[in-house]
Amino acid sequence: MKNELLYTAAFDELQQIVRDMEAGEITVDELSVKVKRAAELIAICKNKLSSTEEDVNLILKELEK
Amino acid sequence: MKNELLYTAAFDELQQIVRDMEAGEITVDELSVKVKRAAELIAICKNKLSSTEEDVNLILKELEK
Amino acid sequence: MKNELLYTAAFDELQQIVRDMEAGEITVDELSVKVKRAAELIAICKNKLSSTEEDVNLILKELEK
Amino acid sequence: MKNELLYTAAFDELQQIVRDMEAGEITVDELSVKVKRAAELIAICKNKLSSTEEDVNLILKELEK
Amino acid sequence: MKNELLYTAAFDELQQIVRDMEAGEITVDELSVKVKRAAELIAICKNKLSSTEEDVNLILKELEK
Amino acid sequence: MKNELLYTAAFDELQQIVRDMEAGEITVDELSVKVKRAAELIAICKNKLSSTEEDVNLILKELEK
Amino acid sequence: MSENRQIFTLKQVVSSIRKTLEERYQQAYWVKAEMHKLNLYPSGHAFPELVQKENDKIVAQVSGSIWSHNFQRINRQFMVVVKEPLKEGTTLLLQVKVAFSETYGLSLQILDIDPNYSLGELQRERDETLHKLQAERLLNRNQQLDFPLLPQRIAIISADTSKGLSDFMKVLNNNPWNYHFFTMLFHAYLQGDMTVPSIIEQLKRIEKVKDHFDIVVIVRGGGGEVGLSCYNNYALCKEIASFPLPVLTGIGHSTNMTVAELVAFRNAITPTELADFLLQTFHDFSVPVQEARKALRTYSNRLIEIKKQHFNSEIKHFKNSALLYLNTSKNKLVQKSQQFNSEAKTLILRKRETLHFAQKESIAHTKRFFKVEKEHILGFQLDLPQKLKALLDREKRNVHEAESMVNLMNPKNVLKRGYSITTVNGKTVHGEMAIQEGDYIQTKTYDLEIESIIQKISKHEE
Repeated sequence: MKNELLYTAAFDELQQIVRDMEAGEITVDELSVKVKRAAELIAICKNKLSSTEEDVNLILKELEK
Repeated sequence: MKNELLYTAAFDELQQIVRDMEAGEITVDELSVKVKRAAELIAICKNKLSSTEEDVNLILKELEK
Repeated sequence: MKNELLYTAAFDELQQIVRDMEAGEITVDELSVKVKRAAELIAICKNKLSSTEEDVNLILKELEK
Repeated sequence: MKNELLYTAAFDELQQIVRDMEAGEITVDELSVKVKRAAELIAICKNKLSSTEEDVNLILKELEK
Repeated sequence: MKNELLYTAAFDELQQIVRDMEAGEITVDELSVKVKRAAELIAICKNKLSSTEEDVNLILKELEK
Repeated sequence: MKNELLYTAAFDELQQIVRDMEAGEITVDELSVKVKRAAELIAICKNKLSSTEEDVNLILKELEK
Repeated sequence: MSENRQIFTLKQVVSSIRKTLEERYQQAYWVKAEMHKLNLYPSGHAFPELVQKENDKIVAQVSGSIWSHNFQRINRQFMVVVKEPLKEGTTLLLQVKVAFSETYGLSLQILDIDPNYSLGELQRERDETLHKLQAERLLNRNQQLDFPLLPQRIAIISADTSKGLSDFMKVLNNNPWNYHFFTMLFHAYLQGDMTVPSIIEQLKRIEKVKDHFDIVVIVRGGGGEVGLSCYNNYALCKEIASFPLPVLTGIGHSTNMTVAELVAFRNAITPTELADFLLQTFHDFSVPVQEARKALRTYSNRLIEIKKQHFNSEIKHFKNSALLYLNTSKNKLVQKSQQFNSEAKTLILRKRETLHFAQKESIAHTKRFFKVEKEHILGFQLDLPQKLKALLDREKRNVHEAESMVNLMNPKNVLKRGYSITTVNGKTVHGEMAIQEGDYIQTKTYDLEIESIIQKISKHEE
């Protein structure tokens, strides 16, 4: 399921959450849910980045041969 | 039961009470009743905040891993 | 298939990818696809160059007979 | 067909290719075509030269009798 | 036919061919034709020289009787 | 009269031929013709040295006129 | 006629004349005179007629006498010095003595004749002929004729008894080279007074048939040095000089060339020499013809040899040029294809570098891209706790504020500061309430409950 969410979407959602938080548009009631979501998104992005980097490094390594 | 009342509702009610009190629209007779209610609401909010903070800290801690 | 793509087209596409990457106009989601494509294009170009070079060497060898 | 192209025309075409290459006016795609063409032209010229040389040697040998 | 071409004309033509060849004014395409022609001219000249020598010797022998 | 002219002309012509030949001014083409002609001229000259056609009686007759 | 005339005898008169003359002319004189006639007598004495002419008219005339012994001496001297005998019609320088004989009358006795004067006279005649011919531009006329290449047909003027003629013919006819001559003799006197007219006559005859002859020769032999003065004769010399054929002379003497010899086309000292000259002209013709044959062989061999050399060197040249041309063409082709190769390689190398650069760039961009992206994420990760804390703190502050407010408003806390609440029947007292003086009121303080009765009610301003 996680990988199906695109990095861009995850990143955008994450950014929105942070922006909302900054703007105080998040109620305390929502907060822990949102934080949980943010953590999730961060994890998704991180994963995506790592897996992409691995892929790319593999390709690049292949290229430099 | 306490937890069922949302922080937002509790805080709003509390704020209404504070506003009423400030406006002096509360009789001395009602006052103590309101004060009692306010104290209740404050407790609810405080609880909610503490629990949320705990939750969030947990998530963040998890994130930093 | 690969050899059917002309060097010029391949190189132009590669350059466009490099430019896009430089301008930050590529998302992480696209990245590995783009890098994969770039690697492909580089390989195409390299192959083309090598085969052309081989041809050239062959001519010289042929001539020295 | 090959032998129908005159040496002069073949050599001139070869020279033009070299000049274009010097001027850097050739793409890699053209290059491989040009390389192939140059090989053809060189072969034509070589054949023509060899056959001419044979002719000449034959005549010269005939002369020494 | 051969003997109808005068020695002088044949020799001049031969010389012209040699000069052209030396000056590089002959293309490779023309070369074998020119060389063939030169061989013809050489044969004409040779024949003419020997027949003249024979004629002259005959006349002189006749004269000394 | 005629004969005198003939031998004088023959002598001159012979001498001219010899001079031309000495100067090497005769082409191969002319040579056998010239030598043939020279042989003829030599015969004319030699003949002249050992014969005349004059008749004493004829002269005497003419003197009596 | 007078009476006292004196009569002399002829002898008396003639003797008187002789006496007078002998007295008057005692010595000998040198006299210049033309000897018109010699009148040589068999006795050996000569009685020449001496004249002086002016414009061909005799203006003086006298007889002379030469005694035999004088005549012989004089003649010997002439032959030695002048190479001519005494000749009639010539002017002489005479040593004379005037002689008068009673019987023969006046005469000049000739004692001597100066041969040197005669020699001079001959010389003068010769010079005169030369001058005349020169004036008429005839001197070189004969010599200017074209000499035939082969003087083969010869008209000979000679005497058939002449030794010179036989010498001449012998040389011509016995030549070992088989040269053939055609000769015809035209007889003439070669000496004496007949010489001039006879030669002139024969020349005129020859002229009639000149087409049959190449040259005329005048041949005289054995005459020695004497009697040649006729060959200085103007008429003869003019004839020779203007003759249409070359006239060659061979009159057999070696000194004092005569005018005839001078104006002749050619003069030979002797007939033999003349014949040799003619043979030489045949040689001059024959030798080149003979040599032409040799030359023909030599030169044609040389010519053919040279042409062969030219030809062979041209063949060599041709071979070299053809091979050189081929070689040059090959080198050009090799050079061009090497150039092609190096250009192609350079081009490929350049393209490779460009490609390599693009590759490096793409790697660099990729790496940077990841870095940036990671930083973004890390940024979020770092921001999040702060943002949360801020949010929670703000919320906490809000709650705290409300709490403070509520605490402030709490009646317990108000009473603590000395305030009290007055109630009537459990209700807080205010203006609209129907209270009276005397009603019971309850007062509540922080720690007491007081019950009192109203004594007076009034309103205060605020």
